[in-house]
Amino acid sequence: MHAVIPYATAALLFGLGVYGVLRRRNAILVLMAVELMLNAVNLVLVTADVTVTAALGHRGGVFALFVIVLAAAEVGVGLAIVLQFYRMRAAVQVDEVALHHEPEAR
Amino acid sequence: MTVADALLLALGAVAVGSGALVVTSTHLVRAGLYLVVSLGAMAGLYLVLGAELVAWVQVLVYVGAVVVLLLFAVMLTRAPIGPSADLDRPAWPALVVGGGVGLGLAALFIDAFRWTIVALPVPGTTERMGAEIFGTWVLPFEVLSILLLSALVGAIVLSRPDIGAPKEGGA
Amino acid sequence: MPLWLDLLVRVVAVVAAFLVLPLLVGQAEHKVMAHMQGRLGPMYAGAFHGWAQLVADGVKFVQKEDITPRDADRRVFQLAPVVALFPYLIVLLAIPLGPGGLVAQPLDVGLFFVLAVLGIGVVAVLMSAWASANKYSLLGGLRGAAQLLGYELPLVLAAASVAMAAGTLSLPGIVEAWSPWWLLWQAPAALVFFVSGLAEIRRPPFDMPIADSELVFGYMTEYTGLRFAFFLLAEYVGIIVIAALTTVLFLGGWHGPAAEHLGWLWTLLKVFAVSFVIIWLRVSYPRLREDQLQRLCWLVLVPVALAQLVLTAAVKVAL
Amino acid sequence: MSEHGERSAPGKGLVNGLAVTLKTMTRRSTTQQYPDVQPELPPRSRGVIALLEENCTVCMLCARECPDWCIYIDSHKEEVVVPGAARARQRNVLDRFDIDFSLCMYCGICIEVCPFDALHWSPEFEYSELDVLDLLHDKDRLGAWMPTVPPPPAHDVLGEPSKEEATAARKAAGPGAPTAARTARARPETPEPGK
Repeated sequence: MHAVIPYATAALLFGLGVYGVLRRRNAILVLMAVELMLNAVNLVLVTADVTVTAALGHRGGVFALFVIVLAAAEVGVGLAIVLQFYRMRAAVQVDEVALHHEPEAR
Repeated sequence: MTVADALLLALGAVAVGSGALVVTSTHLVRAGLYLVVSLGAMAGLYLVLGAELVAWVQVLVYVGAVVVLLLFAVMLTRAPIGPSADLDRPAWPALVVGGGVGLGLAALFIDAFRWTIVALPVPGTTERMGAEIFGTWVLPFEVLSILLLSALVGAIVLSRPDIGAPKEGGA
Repeated sequence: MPLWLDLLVRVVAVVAAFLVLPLLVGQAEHKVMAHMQGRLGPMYAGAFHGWAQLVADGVKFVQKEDITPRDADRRVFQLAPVVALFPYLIVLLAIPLGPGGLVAQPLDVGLFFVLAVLGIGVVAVLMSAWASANKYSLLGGLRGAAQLLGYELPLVLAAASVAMAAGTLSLPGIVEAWSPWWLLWQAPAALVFFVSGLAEIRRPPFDMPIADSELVFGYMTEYTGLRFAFFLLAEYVGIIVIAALTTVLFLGGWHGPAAEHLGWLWTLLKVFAVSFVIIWLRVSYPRLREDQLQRLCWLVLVPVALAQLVLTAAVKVAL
Repeated sequence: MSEHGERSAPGKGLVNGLAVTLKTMTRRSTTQQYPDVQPELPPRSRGVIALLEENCTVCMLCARECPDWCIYIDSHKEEVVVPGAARARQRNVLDRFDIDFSLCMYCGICIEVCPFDALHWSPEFEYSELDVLDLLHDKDRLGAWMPTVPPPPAHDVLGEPSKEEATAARKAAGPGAPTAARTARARPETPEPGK
């Protein structure tokens, strides 16, 4: 097996994730792009499990599991925030979030 | 070029291709569905790489729960059928940064590994991983469960309808 | 036996089971439901007591026009029934039929695999719901997704209990480790698993997502012909899968007199018995309201499953 | 399962529900296999209305009483010369007697009011048509139903006798006889002063 294939895949996916985070305005789409990045990292971890076993033991898979769990938690909280924001402002565009105090937007 | 290589290439292509569609599609829900495909292909990659447990956890948590939550949220907010015009910001900065990061990392990895050929692990990594989690990593595991619990509580608190609702509308 | 022949036999066996068992269950449902309501059910198709009714239904579905609504997202709409059907087909691979490796694909993490793949079904629900461009579909789909996500938790917890008791995630391994007194010990888990399994396949009384008196037919409203038949088939394969999983996890799979030779028969018998109970419940109980449905999940099933986990752990440590 | 209300044993209702369906399953089903097996209809089933043309005197009572006016009658008068009589007698001859079964609501009033028993209930019910106009049965078709009319069921032994019977009995007994109800049939349980 050529180790470079999964690594390159992971790198490209990470790049796509970065692109998505910067490009998208819709908060949920931003979250999706974040998921892509997290998965790219997972792929690196799992591949490292196979390719650099000597240095790593079998910790890559364990870390990947942890990352998945963290991602689940992140999505749960993130979506709760997005939905709450949508309920307040009826919008999910990240660049419309007013960071300064707004006197009653509605 | 072995069978494993071919599988990795094919699945990687699927993952990257649908990943690209996730970040470029103008259809909100379709972006989520492409994410399913991408994550599924990645589960396939994990399987080829011998990490069964991670693969099935990926399917269970990501495809079964995370993406569903995302789709759910998309449908609860605003999901027209057909393309939406206002999804994207100007592409240039994102393209430069994203492309730079992706290609740069890829170049780094390719340079590091070249044509190294690695033997695939024997099946049955699940047992090793279990031993690993409940041996060396048991404390982080417990901390993680507490984190999950707090995330759960946080999500519930955040999505309580009586917080932040307009005063006159009630809950 | 050469590898490819072995593989072919296994695949053919699974596909055959996939095609035949749902028909049997469907026909049984027709007749059992009819007799429980004081009717006769289908009597004409085929010579004897309407045995060919489902074949006739299949022919009818094939002949019907395949309609895609104009405003629908065509590709997603057309893909959804396949996505609904696919996980169940995959799951059948891992279900052991008898002792001595009578299983299409023995897996170390079989239980995990089964639960993971079953979770994919919810994507199909959301796909069909959204792509139909119909508000009833969307409502039904959102209900369905909420229900599936909610009930997956007690399902997994109950399965975790029995996996803990057996000390393995492999399905044949669980059956090996099973002994009759587990019927008592794991009874709450069995109940929780069965009930949340029912909810997972959206059978009455948990058919809120397709509540026909308020949502037309939920996320299946816009489907016709073969695609609709796929959804129906998915439901019946779902019955088989849930019944088989309940059998394997809690009812001891192939255990029974002369298990060495007749193991597969015991498994099938138990699967059909559980399927009968599923049909029976459909006839007996009214549909749960959405809030009752969620309350049952979070306030009854999840706590019971957690308590069962504690009990299992306690017994396991005590032994 | 989550809400038992104030019932005594939790889950009792659930078990009862299961018991009901299971019990029903073991019983014979009530479905009749109609086209294969003809149903056993009770006497006086209201299937179709049959006409005994000879009895009809064109009195028009049925047509007038019909709530939705679905009986159409045409007739003409004919002179019948009776030998020996002073003059020819007039007689109504039926030209047309139609019942429109697309309007009929099977109330049976026409049959009740017919003074000469020209109309009868027949239990035949298989006369659906592809065209609603064909549901207008003329007098031949109505007459054709006549052989399907079953004989009237026997009187209830304990029931009150019909008016005709009672009158006939009173006449036979002569004046001063007890009331009709007592004489028509023997009633063992009531003491009968007349005998």
